[in-house]
This record gives sequence, structure tokens and C-alpha cells, in this order.
Amino acid sequence: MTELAQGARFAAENLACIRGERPVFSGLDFTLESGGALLLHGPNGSGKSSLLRILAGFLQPVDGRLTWNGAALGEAPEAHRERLHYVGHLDAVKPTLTVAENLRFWARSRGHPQAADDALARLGLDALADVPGRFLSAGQRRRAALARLFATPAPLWLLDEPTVTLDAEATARLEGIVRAHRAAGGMVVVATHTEIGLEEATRIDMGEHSVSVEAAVGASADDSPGDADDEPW
Amino acid sequence: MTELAQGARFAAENLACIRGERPVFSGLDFTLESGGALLLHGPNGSGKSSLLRILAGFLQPVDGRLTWNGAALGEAPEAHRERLHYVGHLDAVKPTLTVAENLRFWARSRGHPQAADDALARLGLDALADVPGRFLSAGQRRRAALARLFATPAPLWLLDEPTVTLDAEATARLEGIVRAHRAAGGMVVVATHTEIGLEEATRIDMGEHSVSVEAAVGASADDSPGDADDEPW
Amino acid sequence: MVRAFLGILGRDLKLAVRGGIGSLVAVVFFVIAASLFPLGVGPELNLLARIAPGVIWVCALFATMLSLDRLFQEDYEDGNLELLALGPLPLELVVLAKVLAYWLTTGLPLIIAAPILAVLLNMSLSGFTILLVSLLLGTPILSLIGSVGAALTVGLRRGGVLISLLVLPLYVPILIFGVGAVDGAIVGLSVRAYLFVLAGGLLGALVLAPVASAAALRMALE
Amino acid sequence: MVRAFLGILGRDLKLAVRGGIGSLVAVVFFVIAASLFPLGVGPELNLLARIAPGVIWVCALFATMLSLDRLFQEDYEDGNLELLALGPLPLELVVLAKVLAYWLTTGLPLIIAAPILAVLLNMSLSGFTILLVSLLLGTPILSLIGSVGAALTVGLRRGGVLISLLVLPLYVPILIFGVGAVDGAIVGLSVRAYLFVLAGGLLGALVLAPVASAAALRMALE
Amino acid sequence: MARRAKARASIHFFANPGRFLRAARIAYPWCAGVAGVCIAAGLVLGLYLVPADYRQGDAYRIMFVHVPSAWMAMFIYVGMAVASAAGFIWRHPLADVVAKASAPVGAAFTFIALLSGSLWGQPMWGTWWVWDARLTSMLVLFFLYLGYIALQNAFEDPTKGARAGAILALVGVINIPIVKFSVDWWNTLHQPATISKVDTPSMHASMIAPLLLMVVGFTAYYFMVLILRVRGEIAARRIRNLRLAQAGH
Ligand code: HEM
Ligand SMILES: Nc1ncnc2c1ncn2[C@@H]1O[C@H](COP(=O)(O)OP(=O)(O)OP(=O)(O)O)[C@@H](O)[C@H]1O
Ligand SMILES: Nc1ncnc2c1ncn2[C@@H]1O[C@H](COP(=O)(O)OP(=O)(O)OP(=O)(O)O)[C@@H](O)[C@H]1O
Ligand SMILES: [Mg+2]
Ligand SMILES: [Mg+2]
Repeated sequence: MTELAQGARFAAENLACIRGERPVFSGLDFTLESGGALLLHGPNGSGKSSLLRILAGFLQPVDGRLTWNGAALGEAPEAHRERLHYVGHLDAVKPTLTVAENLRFWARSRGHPQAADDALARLGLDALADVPGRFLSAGQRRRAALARLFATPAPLWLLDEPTVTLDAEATARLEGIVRAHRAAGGMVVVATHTEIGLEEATRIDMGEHSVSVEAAVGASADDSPGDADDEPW
Repeated sequence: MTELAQGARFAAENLACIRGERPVFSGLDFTLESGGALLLHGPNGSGKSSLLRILAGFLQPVDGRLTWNGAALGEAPEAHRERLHYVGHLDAVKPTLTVAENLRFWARSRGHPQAADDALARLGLDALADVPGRFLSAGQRRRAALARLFATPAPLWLLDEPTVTLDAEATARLEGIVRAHRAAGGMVVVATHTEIGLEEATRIDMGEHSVSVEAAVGASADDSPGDADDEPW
Repeated sequence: MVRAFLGILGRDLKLAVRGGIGSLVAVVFFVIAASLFPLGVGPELNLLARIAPGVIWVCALFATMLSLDRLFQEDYEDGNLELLALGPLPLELVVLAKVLAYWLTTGLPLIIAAPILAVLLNMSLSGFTILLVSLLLGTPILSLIGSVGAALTVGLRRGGVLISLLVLPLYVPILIFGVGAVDGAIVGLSVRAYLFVLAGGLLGALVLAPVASAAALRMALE
Repeated sequence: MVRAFLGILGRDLKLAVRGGIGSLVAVVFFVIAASLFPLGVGPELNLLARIAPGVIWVCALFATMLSLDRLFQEDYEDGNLELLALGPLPLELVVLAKVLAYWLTTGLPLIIAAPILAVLLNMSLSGFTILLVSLLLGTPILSLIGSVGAALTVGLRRGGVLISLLVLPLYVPILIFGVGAVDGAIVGLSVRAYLFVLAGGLLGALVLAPVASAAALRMALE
Repeated sequence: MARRAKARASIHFFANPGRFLRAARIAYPWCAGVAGVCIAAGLVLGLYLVPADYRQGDAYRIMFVHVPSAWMAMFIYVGMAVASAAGFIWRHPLADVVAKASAPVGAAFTFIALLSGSLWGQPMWGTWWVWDARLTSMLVLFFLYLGYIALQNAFEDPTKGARAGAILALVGVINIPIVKFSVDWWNTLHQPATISKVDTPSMHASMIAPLLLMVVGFTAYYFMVLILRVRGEIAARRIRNLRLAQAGH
């Protein structure tokens, strides 16, 4: 794990996000250094998943900028893709492939085929290696999704409610895994509603940044009719 | 909520379950009285969801029997369907219908159309009533699924990891809802990995009932070759 | 019961309307597919007139089949099917309500569009009425038989295409009698017998298909 | 890059094989659909021979189109597409790998089955070679154009049918040139020009379709 | 532990392949023997000893393969439907396995009937294929077989595949006579094919012996393959059980 870039810096300035034509959050800043962790919490619908999708590059923020070691992400999207792992709400486990095959595909596509078996062991999946994805229980499938984190080393992990449906043992494993990743210089951004053992994490309460409906509606209602033309689209 | 049958008794004797040709658990008993709660926990893949699906009538247990007030369930499956609510891993929220429309459909199909608005308020969804399902965040969608519990009164609630993706406020609401349901004489069966405020619940550790690997493999390995024919299919 | 039945019917129709043009696609496919034939076969009017009833019926058959996978798949994947199965309505009637909604959004538009195609393909005018009647009797059977295929493949990721394999051989008699009726009418024969057979098939399918579909759905929910 | 490309190709082929006969369904549909035509049109061999090239091509077109929705939809719904988009391979090449796997499992079997249908439909022997050549050039174009439709509709629940609507009009020129070549060969004309146009179309589609599909997929992932 | 053992015993009480396997062990050599002898004798008789037909020459000898396989194709589908009904009603795994094991054999016989008929058609009618009623319904039967096999293969869980297949086989068996009837009607009402229909040659007594031998032989062969495939299926289930059990928890 020593391959991870030491001394990297991932920063966001004044990010704003709109989904389905409705503003979700704005004015969000953070800085993440090697070994750091960002813990996103906040009520349902406050924009945690949306922020993670922005950090992964799926969504474009409507305002603000993201930088890696000072360089804007937009300039080299491929480089950014290569340095991150994203585990979202969906598990990306193919029902007809076995757990090992599922994992090996991802490991191989980034050139680390030997990583797959090790990854299975780390999440307690060795016994399920030859079981097709469709036979997995909810928690087993989640473990298989998390095993992808080991498919290839990447400094930035983006985890959207990773402990959902995991049992206590698997949650403890995941905490250990994240700790080791950070010790090796990796960074992690985790969205969660439950407590998760993340030492010295920067906490962001998404609720504080969310653009409340009232504010959004109120703002336009307050405008004098003459100013309406100057409103954004 | 006083409509719920008082003094009802839901009991299971010696239940056993096979999924995908593999035994999952066996020898499971419980008794649930009006106002009672059953808390299922245990490691991933130990059969919590499978048990809930058996209790809902989707799956047939391969052994054992289920009774309601002493009468076997199999004799009147329609009656059983009417007395339960099931909230599984899937949220059953239609992406193109609004939250209110989604809920109203279920309320109406059981003849309680007026229940829908009340249900939205109880889960803090009033502001989202006119938002299409597609725009919901993970936790908002989960709330919409749970709101169906109010679509019609039913004495038996089967909840599979209901708090997954819910924020702290919604979890507290759910706990209050379950408490009120039990106070009115309802029963509830909950599978969960996190702590959930359920007073005086009977806890079942599914791990204790699971058919261990050694038992299954050992049994057939012990057979003399001549007996192999008498093995299960 | 009636309310629950109408509830499902209404919901499915509403979902179809929300789907926008998407839900009219069966009929658009019908029109496009049938208009591809002159391109493939050549523009001779006599030839076209001769094959017109067959082409219209075959295209109606494909159009009905094409969106069959959406009949139960969505409800299965998002969990609605589980809840419908737990609802007060027997699963057989749930199937019937859904098939009815399906036919109203795919079969009925076909029938309305059929005369246009008949004109495009230069079909003899004497067959128009019987074409409509035969479609009116035949397309519900197609939907009903199709529901069995859809229910059997509902849990399978690759269902969409498999359905056609299961369902097309079962469609053969309907095609034969449908086309037979129209051909008969064009030639001036009595077509009563054809229509009676179609009507009988409709009754049979109304009884049997929901039972088979419900059995398949129950299995998928295990 | 090459390894990642081959990795996706291999995975998709493996998924198709795991699907069992299910993944050969395109070709089975092709055969069944083409055999429905005689049932609709009547059993006269002369008439069948005359419309055979058109029927074969139209059915090839439907068969390719029918499973298009599975091209990206599964990967989208289970989250694999997100991860492929984050992978080392540019999305355009991901599309190309997936289309190639798709063509190998749907287009190629069609070409192998086409002679059987030609026999069933009593097509003139002199058209067989050109039928195969035209399909060999034409079906990859169908797959490539289809991928654009599949990508555009990937986020939509009702994609399956909408695709046909988007894609069929674009298929018209391929149909015309494909059938033209076969008809020409049967009559004994030179068919070079037809085949050149098809080859040109293939090159164009190879370049343009992946770019358009990748853009559509990026949009779906927002 | 005692309770667990009891559960295990009663779970599998009704699903015990032992009896079948013991019976099969006795029946298998008989089936194999009858199949081998009858088919060999039938072929020798039919291809060499019986005189050539005065109208059709030697081509008619295809009949000795064609007709029995056409009969087997239909017989096996009915058998499959019966087994499916039994499997669906009593949930007995053996019935499911029999139905599943029959399908590829039936499809193969259908294919042979189609192929041999087609080869016969070329010398007799001057074309490989006509849209004759009998041919068409045979083709539809072939598609039904393919659909059944595809459906079963599509399920990851073989017990589910068997039950889905059972529903399809039952729906299909209702449909077969309807197809037959409609296709007959279709072909008589359209003007008949340009080439006259299969004229059933009144059979010479000498042809009946080899035909019967072939029919018996094909039937025995079917049962032989059935036993083999059911055994294989049982073994495969056992392997799956062990592997899944190993994989558990
Ligand atoms: C692909 C082409 C053909 C198919 C699919 C086919 C199909 C069948 C079937 C299904 C049967 C069994 C009918 C029954 O017992 O009800 C049969 C029987 C028979 N076929 Fe064919 N056939 C084909 C071509 C031919 C040809 C070319 C001839 C000879 C001219 C022929 C001669 C016979 C005869 C003599 C019988 C047995 C008589 C009978 O049972 O009626 N068949 N065929
Ligand atoms: N559809 C299925 N087909 C075959 N086997 C299954 C299926 N679903 C689950 N299983 C297997 O059955 C066992 C029990 O699964 P189940 O979903 O009941 O577990 P669970 O206790 O709910 O686990 P989790 O906490 O992960 O949700 C697991 O070992 C799983 O692999
Ligand atoms: N695909 C979408 N289109 C439009 N709006 C969306 C979409 N997904 C989410 N939203 C809206 O954006 C807001 C933020 O959603 P997001 O999923 O980021 O919330 P979250 O913080 O992850 O919530 P949860 O804790 O429930 O997962 C919500 O109000 C939601 O309604
Ligand atoms: Mg979220
Ligand atoms: Mg579970």
C-alpha cells in the first residue's frame, strides 16, 4: 500500500449542486490531505450522495471548483478516474458471475489480477468465492462490492453508506481496512448515518450547507418584478 | 389503531428453510403475542430475510409449521395476507408517480384512501408529497416505503432492516411508530444489524439456528458409498 | 375487490401516460415495421396487396410482443409485485388487471392504426372491417398468452428476448385465424367460423392465462 | 488499454454464455419470426421466393434490435456502468467492446442461420453468397447504430421499446442496400456498388456510433 | 442437535432418489440392449434386405429413420407434459428431473425428423421444404422444445427452472393440438402447395417389420438416455449441494 501518493491534497471550494432543477447545497468547502478522512452526515436528502457523485466526476457542480494538488480536476478527468474508488448505493455484482469472477474482472481491468483473492479474504468472502452473485444475501453482496477497493490501489476512496446491511463483524473489518488505507497515505470520504470508527475525521454536516426550499422559494418571491429578468435561468 | 386484534398469537414451530438447494436454518421456534416484538439478528447470510419471506408467505418452509391463533397459515393464505405488512429490501416506489400517488395507490387498494396523507406526515414526507419517486434520495425512498405501514391497519408488521439509509430523525420516528403499533396491540418482526429501540423484544440470533457447513458436508462424507443413493436430491 | 382491481388498472394506465410517447411505442413500432416491408419487398402494388393482411398481422404480433417484458418486470424489480401479491386481490385478478391495462395501451392503439397501414399496403377495401374485428378479438389473446411468457421470465435478467421464444410458437394459431379471416373477407367467403374460433380462443385464454401467469409469478417471488 | 478492452469483451461474452440458450435467443427469434411469414402470407413457394430477401433482412433487423435494451441497461441498473465509466478505458472504447461482444452473440449467429431461412423461404440459390456478405457488412452497422439508441434510453425504465422508435428510421438505408444487393444477385446484376455502400457505412458507424453512445451514457450517469 | 437431525431427516423425507436409482440400475442394461439390437436389426432390414420401392427407389428408406423419430418427437413432448403436471402437483423432484432430461432428447428427435424429411423432400418433391400442414406443425413443435430448454437454462436455480418449465410445457401441450388443427385448416384453405402433398404410400408388409423394430429401438434408446441424464442430474445436484454447503457462512 506504499504506492499511494504521499502528500497529496484534494480540495473543494464553494461547491454548489443542483439536482432535478432544484438546488441541493451550496458554499461547500473542504480540504483533504493524505491520510485524511471526510465524514459526510446530515439528514436524508441533504446531498451526501450527490456530493460523492460530484467528487467522482459523474455530476458537474454548478458552481465552485475541485482541485487535486492545486490542479483543477476538469483538466485531466482520466487521471482523476484512476486515482479513485467509488462504492455507491448500487453493488455492481453480476448475478450470473461468481463472487471471484466479479472481482477478478475489476482487478484485471486495472492490471492487478492477483489482487482478487486477497480482497476476498479481507472481507471474509473466501468461502463464497464460487457462489454466483444472485445467491448472495444483501450483506454478502455489499461485501463483494467493498472488496473492489482492493482490486487496485487508489489514493481516494469515496464510500456512500458503506456499512448498510453489513453485520457487526464486517463493519469492524471495514473500519480496519479504512484505517490501514489511511495509514498508508490514502484519503477517504464516507457518507453515513450510523457511527463508524473514523479517527480524526473532518465532519461535514450537509444539513448546514443545504439550500432550504423556503430560502429558494422565498428568494424569488422577494424579488421585485423588475429584477426578475436578472435571475438565473 | 384500536382495530387491531387483541390477544392474537402468532407462533412458529421447528421451522426449516432451504434456499437455492442449500439448507439455511432449521429448528426455529418462536411465539409472538399481541404487543410483542421479535428482533432478528445474526451475521450476513444467516437467513433473516429468508425467515421474513417465509412469515409473509412468499416462501414455503420445508419443515415446521406456522400458526395464527392455533390455526395453520396454509389453510387460509388470504386471511394471512390481509393481516400483515411487509417492508423488504426493495422500496416499491414507482419512479414516475409522486410520493403521494405511490402511497395513495396502496391505501386505496385496501380501502383506506384517507390514510395516505396522515402517513406522509408521520414520516416527515409532507414536503415531498408531490415529488416523483425518481427524484428521491435513498433515505427519502425508504421513508416512502415505510409510510405504507399506515395505508391500512394490520396487526403484523414484518420489517427487513427498516432503518437502512434512514437518518437519525427518521429512525427515531420509526421507533415511535413501532412503539405505538405495539401499544395498540400490534406485533412486529424486525431484522436488523444496528441497534433499534425495541423494548422487551424477543431476540433471535439466527446464527444459532443456521445449518452449519460441517453438519451438511460431514453428513454426506460419512455415508458409506452404498448409502449414497438415499441422500437428498 | 372491484376497487382493488380498478386501482391496479388505473395505476398502470397512469404509469403508461406518465411514460409519455414511450408508451405509445408499440403502435409506432407497428407502423414503422409495416412500412419497412415495401422497402424490403419492393413497391409492386399487387404483390403488396396480396401479402398485406399477413404483414399487418405479423407486425401486430411483434408489436404486442415487443413490450411484454415491461408487463411484470418493473413491478418485480422495484418490489411492487411482492406487495401486490400480499394485497387483497388474488394474484390471478392482479394479472388480469395488468393485462387489461397493457392491452388498452398497446393492443387498442394498434387497432386504431391498422386501417392506415392497410391503406399504405394497398389492401383491398373489402377486408377492412374484418381486419379490425379480427384484431379486436385477436390482440387480447396475444396479450394474455404473452403474460404467461412475461411471468415465466420475470426474475430473469435476460427475460426480454426469451419471452419472444416462448410466446411466438403459441401465437401461431391466432395468426393463422386472424389472417384467414381477412383473406376470406377479401375473397368474399364467409368468415364466421374464423371469428368464432378467435372468440373461443379469447374466452379460453381469459380463463387459463391468468392462472398460469399467477403460478409463475408466485414462483418468481419465492 | 488492450487488456481492459479484452477484459470487457471477455466478461460480456462470459455473461452471454452463462445466459445459456437465452443468449442465442436473437437467432432463434430470427428463425421463428421468418417462419411466421409463410403462415401469414400463405404457402405458395413462388410468392415466398419473391419476398424472401426482404423478409430475411427485415427479420434480421428486428432480431438485432430486440435485445438492444440489454446492451447497457443491466450494467446501468446494477451499478457496473458507473464503475466502467471510472475505469482506465475511455468510455468510447468501452462502448466498442460491448458492441463487439453484442454483435458476436447476436449478429454472427444470424448470419450462420440465414441460409436455413433462405431454404425455408425457397430463396433462389444464386442469392445465397451475397445474402451472407451483405449481412456480414450490415449487421455490425445495425449493432453500432443500435448502441446509440440503447445509450440514449438507458436511464429510462421503458427504454426497450423506445429504442426501436429511435433506431428503426436509421436502419432504413441499411435495409434498402442489403436487400438491393441480394435482389441484384438473384437477378444477375452487379452488386458491387451496394456492397461498397454498406462497407462505407460500416466504417462511418465504427467511428461515429461509439462517440455518440459514450456521450449519451455520460449523460445518463449524472 | 437432536432437533437439527430431525429437521434434516424430515426435510428430505419425501425427496429420496434412492428408489429410482436402484430401479434404473436394473432397467438400464435392458434398455441399452434392446435399443442396440432393435436399431441395428431395423437398419439392416430397412437399408439392405427390404426391396426398393417401385416408385420411389431407394430414397424411401429414409422412412425408417424419419417416421419413428417423428413419432418419438410427439410422444416425448406428451411425456414431458405429463411429468411436468406430476411435478407441479406433487412437487416431486423426480418428475421435474424427468421432464428436464427429456427435453433435449425430444428436441433431437424433432430435429432428426425435420432433417430426414427435408432430405427426403429433395428427391421426392424437388425442394427441401414446403409449407405443408404437417411440416409446419412439426416446426412449431421444434420451437416449443427450444423455448422449453432455453427457459430452463435461464434459471440459476434448477428447482425454479423445473417449475417454470412445467408451466410452459403444460401451456404448450394445450397448444399443440390447436396448432395442428389450425395449420391443417390453413393449408387446406389456402390453395395447396405447388407440389402435391406427402402421398402416404400404402405400406408393403415387408416394410412394417423394420419400421416396428426402429420404433421399439428408438423408444428403448430414449429411456436409456433418460436414465443416463437423470443420473447425471442427480449427481450434479449433489455436487451443487456440497459446493454450496461448503461455501456457506
Ligand atoms: C421436413 C419435412 C418433413 C417433416 C417435418 C415431416 C413430418 C412428419 C411427421 C410429424 C410424421 C408423423 C405423422 C403422424 O404420425 O401423424 C411423418 C410421417 C411420415 N412422413 Fe414425413 N415429414 C417430412 C417430409 C416427408 C417426406 C418428404 C416424405 C415422403 C414423401 C414423408 C413421408 C412420411 C411418411 C410415409 C410418414 C408415415 C406415414 C404416417 O404416419 O402418416 N415425410 N412425417
Ligand atoms: N434468491 C436466493 N437463492 C438462493 N439462495 C439465496 C437466495 N437469497 C439468499 N440466499 C442464500 O440464503 C442464505 C440466507 O440469505 P438471507 O438473505 O436470508 O440472509 P440475511 O440473514 O437476510 O442476510 P443479510 O444480513 O446479509 O441481509 C444466504 O446464505 C444466501 O446466500
Ligand atoms: N436523480 C435525481 N434527480 C433529481 N433529484 C435528485 C436525484 N437524486 C436525488 N435528488 C434530490 O437531490 C437531493 C439530494 O439527494 P442525495 O441522494 O444526494 O441525498 P443524500 O444526502 O444522499 O440522502 P440519503 O441520506 O437519503 O441517501 C434530494 O433532495 C433528492 O430529492
Ligand atoms: Mg444517499
Ligand atoms: Mg437480508
